[in-house]
Amino acid sequence: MSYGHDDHDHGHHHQHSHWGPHDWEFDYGHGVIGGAPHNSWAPIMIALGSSLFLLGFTKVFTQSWNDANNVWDYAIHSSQIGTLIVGLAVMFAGFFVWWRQDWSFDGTYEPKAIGTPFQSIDLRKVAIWMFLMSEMMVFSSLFSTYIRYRTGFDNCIELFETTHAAGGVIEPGTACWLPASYFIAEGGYHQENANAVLQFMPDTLIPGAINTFALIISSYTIVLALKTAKDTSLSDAERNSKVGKYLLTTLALATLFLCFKLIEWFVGFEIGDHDHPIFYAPSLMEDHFTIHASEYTYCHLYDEAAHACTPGYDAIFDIRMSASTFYVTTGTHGVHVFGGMVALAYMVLKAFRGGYTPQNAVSIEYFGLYWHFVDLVWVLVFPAFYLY
Amino acid sequence: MEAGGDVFHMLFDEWNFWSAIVMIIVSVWLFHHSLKYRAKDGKSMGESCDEFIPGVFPKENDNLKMELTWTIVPFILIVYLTYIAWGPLDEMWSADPDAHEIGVTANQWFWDFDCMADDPEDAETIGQQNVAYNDDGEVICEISTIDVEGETKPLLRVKAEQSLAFIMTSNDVTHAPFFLDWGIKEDTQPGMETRLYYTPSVDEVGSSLLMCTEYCGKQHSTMTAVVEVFA
Amino acid sequence: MLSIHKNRRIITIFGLLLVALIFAPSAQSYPYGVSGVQDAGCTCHGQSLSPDVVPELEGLPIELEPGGTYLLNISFTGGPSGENPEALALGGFHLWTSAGTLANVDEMVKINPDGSATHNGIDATDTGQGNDQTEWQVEWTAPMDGGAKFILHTNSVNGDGTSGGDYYNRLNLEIGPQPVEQARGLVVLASAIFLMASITFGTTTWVFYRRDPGAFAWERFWPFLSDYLTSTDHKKVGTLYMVNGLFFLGVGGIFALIFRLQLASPGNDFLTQDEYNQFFTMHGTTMIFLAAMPMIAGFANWIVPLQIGAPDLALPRMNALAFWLNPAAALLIFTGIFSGQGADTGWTGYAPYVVSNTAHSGATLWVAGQILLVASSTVAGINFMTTFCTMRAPGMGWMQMPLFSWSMLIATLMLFISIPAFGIGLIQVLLDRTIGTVFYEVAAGGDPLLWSHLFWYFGHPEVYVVVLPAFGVISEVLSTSARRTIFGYKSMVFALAGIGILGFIVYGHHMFTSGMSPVLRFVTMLTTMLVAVPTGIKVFNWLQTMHGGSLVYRTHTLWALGFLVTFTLGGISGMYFPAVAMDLHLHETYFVVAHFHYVFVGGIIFGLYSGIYYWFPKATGRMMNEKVGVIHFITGFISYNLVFWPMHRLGIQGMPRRQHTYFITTDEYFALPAEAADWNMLITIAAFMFFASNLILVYNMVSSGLRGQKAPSDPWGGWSMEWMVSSPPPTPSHNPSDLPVQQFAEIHDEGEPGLFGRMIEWMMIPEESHGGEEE
Amino acid sequence: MGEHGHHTILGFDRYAFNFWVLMIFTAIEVVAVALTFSMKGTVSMDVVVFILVSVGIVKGVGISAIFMHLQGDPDSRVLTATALFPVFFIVVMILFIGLTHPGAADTLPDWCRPGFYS
Repeated sequence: MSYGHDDHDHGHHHQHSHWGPHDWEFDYGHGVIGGAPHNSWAPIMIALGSSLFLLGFTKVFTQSWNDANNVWDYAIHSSQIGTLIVGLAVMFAGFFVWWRQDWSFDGTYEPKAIGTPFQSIDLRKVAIWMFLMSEMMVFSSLFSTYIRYRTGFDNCIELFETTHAAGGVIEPGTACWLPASYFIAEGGYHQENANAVLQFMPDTLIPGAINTFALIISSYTIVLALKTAKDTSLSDAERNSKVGKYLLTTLALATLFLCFKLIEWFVGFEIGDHDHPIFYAPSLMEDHFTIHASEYTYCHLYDEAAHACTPGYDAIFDIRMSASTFYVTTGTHGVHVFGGMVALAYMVLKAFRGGYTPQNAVSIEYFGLYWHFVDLVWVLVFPAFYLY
Repeated sequence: MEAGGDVFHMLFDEWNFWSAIVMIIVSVWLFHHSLKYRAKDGKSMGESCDEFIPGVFPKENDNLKMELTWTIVPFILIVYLTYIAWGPLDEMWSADPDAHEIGVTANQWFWDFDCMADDPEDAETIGQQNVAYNDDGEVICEISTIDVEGETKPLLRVKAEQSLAFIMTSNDVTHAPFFLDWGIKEDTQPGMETRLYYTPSVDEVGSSLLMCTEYCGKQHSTMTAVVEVFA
Repeated sequence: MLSIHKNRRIITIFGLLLVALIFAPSAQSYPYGVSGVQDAGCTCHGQSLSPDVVPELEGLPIELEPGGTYLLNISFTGGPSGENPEALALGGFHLWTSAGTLANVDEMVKINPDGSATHNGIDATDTGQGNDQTEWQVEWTAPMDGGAKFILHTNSVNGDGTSGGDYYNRLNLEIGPQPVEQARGLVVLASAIFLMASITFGTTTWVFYRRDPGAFAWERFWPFLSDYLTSTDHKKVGTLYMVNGLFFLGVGGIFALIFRLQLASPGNDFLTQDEYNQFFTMHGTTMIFLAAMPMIAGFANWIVPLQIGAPDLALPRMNALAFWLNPAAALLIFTGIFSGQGADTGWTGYAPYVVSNTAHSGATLWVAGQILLVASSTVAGINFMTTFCTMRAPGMGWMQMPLFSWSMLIATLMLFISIPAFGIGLIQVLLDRTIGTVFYEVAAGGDPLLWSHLFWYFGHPEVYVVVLPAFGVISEVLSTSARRTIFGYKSMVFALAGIGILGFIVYGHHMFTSGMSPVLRFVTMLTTMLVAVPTGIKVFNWLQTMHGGSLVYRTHTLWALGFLVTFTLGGISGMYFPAVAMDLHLHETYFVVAHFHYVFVGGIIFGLYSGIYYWFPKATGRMMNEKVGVIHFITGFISYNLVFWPMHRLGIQGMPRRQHTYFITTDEYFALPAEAADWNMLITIAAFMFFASNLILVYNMVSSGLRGQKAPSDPWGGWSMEWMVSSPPPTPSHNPSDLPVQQFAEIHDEGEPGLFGRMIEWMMIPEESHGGEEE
Repeated sequence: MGEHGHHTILGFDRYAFNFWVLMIFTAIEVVAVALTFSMKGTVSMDVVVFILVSVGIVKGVGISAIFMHLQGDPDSRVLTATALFPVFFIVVMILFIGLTHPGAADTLPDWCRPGFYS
């Protein structure tokens, strides 16, 4: 209830379009340009959109309690997808408004820090670093959960070996930790028929490795995009196209990363016909490494001839915990890659439209910081989840 | 009977004493300063007031000696109090090898005690009746039922002077038995075993209500039992 | 001005969204809820109730004999049942009784967990399972005293295996003396919140009208409102935060009043256990997340840019996004409360209860709502940290920032570092409850302590985040009222930093009895003892500030002195918990409730009230009414202490918290002494008085906001930069082209910086020359 | 930041150098693990863990120092300080939450007990 007199008609004097210019170029008249409020529908749309999205998410995945065998029945009620789609639509409309207002920004008024210690550093660069500090805490929480559970559980393979050696019987459904690296780095129990060119490496590890290389190359192309954007020796047209192309390669590599990850999870890779494939990496779903795998039949010794597990060398384990931590941690990283892709799409458009002049190149650096951070997280997640 | 065991009351009196001292110091200091340095007519400036001008960082007003004193003195008090609080930890957390184990299993909204009789044939396992004896044949732990506000609840009877080790777990969610008269409680975590060691003394003879003190759902408040210490 | 052309586009967008929402099939509403269907509780196959289905319930006596058992025959006639010869099923029934117990005599009937009886047909195609007949038998034992109410639903099924074409009807029966019809807790809550919403909307319209009644026109109301909905100005967003915070303070207060009625006397049954559990959960969540944090964000938004000489916050639109995520989250947090299925997990939402099937279904959306709050706090954190680090006025070094800004800086830093842990815990619970991950599924090896750790890693810094701004307000108010610089500015800043660091390593004291590893219990016992020292330094510095000053008694000074008394009491009662031996008795009792209400209400709410009275003239340009303010203080302070001081005594006597009823000593067992019932009655009465006294503040703000006398730009004679600009401040607050330069009353030449100073210099001052050494 | 002077390492352009370092180390990592699993039992897991950890640290320092301009820029020192600020809180989180699973330690070590000293 601000009771001041209704300050002067809040019209924007010379503003050419409702959607721009950027926040920070607000003309108070008599030549004073500065950062000032500029009404935007984006915040309220993004907020309501995310609220509707979460409402929709919980409706789609409502689970019911199965009284008979005392367990949750997980179901996907795809009929309830309506609210979720509306939520995403409103949220995306909010982002659209947000970026439309940023579209015309050409770096003329890049705010700089006033006070020490960040003297004359770009203000939005400090903002990105604050955001990365918060992201560090997000991923360290995920890692703490992973370390706590991994050190708390005993490894399924060792458990099987010790009880088998001692002649004991493993009670079906015991909870133990079967790391994702058993399926990926070791290729699971049917490793023999993976006749990769490299012989010593199972096919299942190759998509993960390609993903890691893809992210590193995309980090490099972002750096090159930044260098070319700052390169004053190039002509505008040439620079726009080169920066655009570098950003496009980064976007392509990021899409490749996400596609490989989703294929690795759900679909699986198979080249050549089924019985003697040239390249065969079954998906984790196919290997039954899922968050609902409470009765996973682990096969310690696979009898190649009989195409079955040698009797007495199999056990039924509950490996849902290792699956949950794997999917949630790599999934959160995947969401961050997806977020980067959405921003990259906007930047590619802006680059080809000539938005990134040497004066405005610094906003590529802001995205570069975020992207290198996402790559840095993958540098830690990849060995922890895929290789160990 | 009084809520809280002797360890609690020993510490509680100590804490009350020091809290009273700190509160007296603060109150006297507060009322003296807020009354003595009152602005007489709301406008006059005291002799050592500072001139405030908007936008001008005022003169410094600190005295290192005083600030050091009210950092060091509370620190010393804290160290002393920590030392006292450290004492009872030993007997609270050390497992007494010849303590008699009593199993406490919490379920959603009822308690399930088990006297873990030393040799099984002694324990007549007819319904709730579960008794344990010590070496010279005296009953040291017995379970039966009692009526609490219209509902039948389990009654755990233990012998005074008998050192007890409660082995606690839960079948569904977190609960926590609160032995009101002994002043101790510990959560029963599902999938985990937590322990409580206590030896009821002779003057704790009598029965007290055991309540659930970790929120566990709908009937969290009526999930009670009665613990009776007999001579 | 938004032209009509643009208006139409926005109206079409929102119209489209509403239509889409209507078509999106809405959540299936649970049978029990505000509409009183709770007693019937049957989602019958048929959608339509038809009079030609006639349910009958025979076997009830005329004269009810307490405790007697009766054999009841349930049957129905009419409807499509029996017409089609090879019907798979003929019908079903659902019988609910308000008292006594139902038991089945044959396996054609089954008893549900809530005591009601239904036919034993698993699904429609099941034959010989109790749903292929039209009469059933059930045994009912009468209660020992009072009568009972029966609600019978019978469903006549055409047996085609689908739910179409079936009809049902309902029969109400009463026997014996009926208890007087009570107002149901949910109905009271719904009407109270509806009242609060209409008051807020009514006040907004009335304020808009009173601003200049002459120019009042409904078309100009939308631009006034849309200016706020789309505003990114830190002052308007600050006002939105304050309105949001005060509104939810009222709603949280209503939750408290309703369950205080329930606790007024032992064995009370004004609220059912389910309703009580929902109310104390919603009271906690609303008060901390939707009342205290938004009010603090409101102060931060209003005062921080003005105090550090910045035109606005670093990222204005992110600022608005951070605010709008709060009401969006409130929508989700409150879903389910009216359907009787709101979250009932306590504000801490301990696993595995929060992921168990016995928890209410509303808990999923309650968790989803809190994830939005985590997003809002992260965005606000980024915004404020950047503003503090980069946009301080020229000449204002770190050690020249006013103490309110310092407290906001440390509070934002703590919130911003600790909240991702809470966010990850919430996401784990949300995924456990929706797609079926097993983070807290005990059967799959889930560890309930992981949630406690993640929650309290955030929880304890959170309570410091909420109390530090109140410290900042008190430092400003006491220094200006006593007309003396704050005593020991440097030690105050280092005390804030000390609280900031220690706040992260003490959270274990919430989990002393939870089976956490003993090493951690021992470590956190030591660090929790230590955390009292910095807070003690601050309290002593405040007291010494008044030395030699000339204390000007205004309402904000009264509230500040009130704060000193209550917060010190709260801090001292908090020191009882680090001693683990004492914590084993005091944990989860009303002593804990007393402690944190003394620190929350006595600390934060009193501090924020002092801030409201102190900065209201600056924000609105109108002085507040001092007389009404003093009345508000006196009634508030007295009723506050009456409510929360007796809780210490109840806690020592062992009254557990979060319990629907409490037990008084009888001759069979020792429990709470008889006096506990009287203390609880006193607490309930005083709680109503405290709620009323808060309404005085609302009246004072609204009336003096419109008719208060004009306020000068520096009404109280403060020194910090917000008193340099006019009140209400212009937009942008400080002109970006000539920002105010920080002056100094006394120039003390900084000697050659010592080792520590040189290290800070090396790190903090960017190297000018680019020819940096080759690596 | 088209600064001159120190944007080369060992003669190569620093970004290209860093890029190739990252590529090579990732290859080492993947090959090491693949070899260990395919020749079961010959190489113990601790060697693999050691390789993974050391390669991870090298790659992490490489990315943050060079790609994220935390080294060699006028503002890099204060940004390094900002980047390293949460390390204290991360260490506290890893110690308090990561390494204290229920079975880890269920009794207080003797030197923590008053009985030990009296």
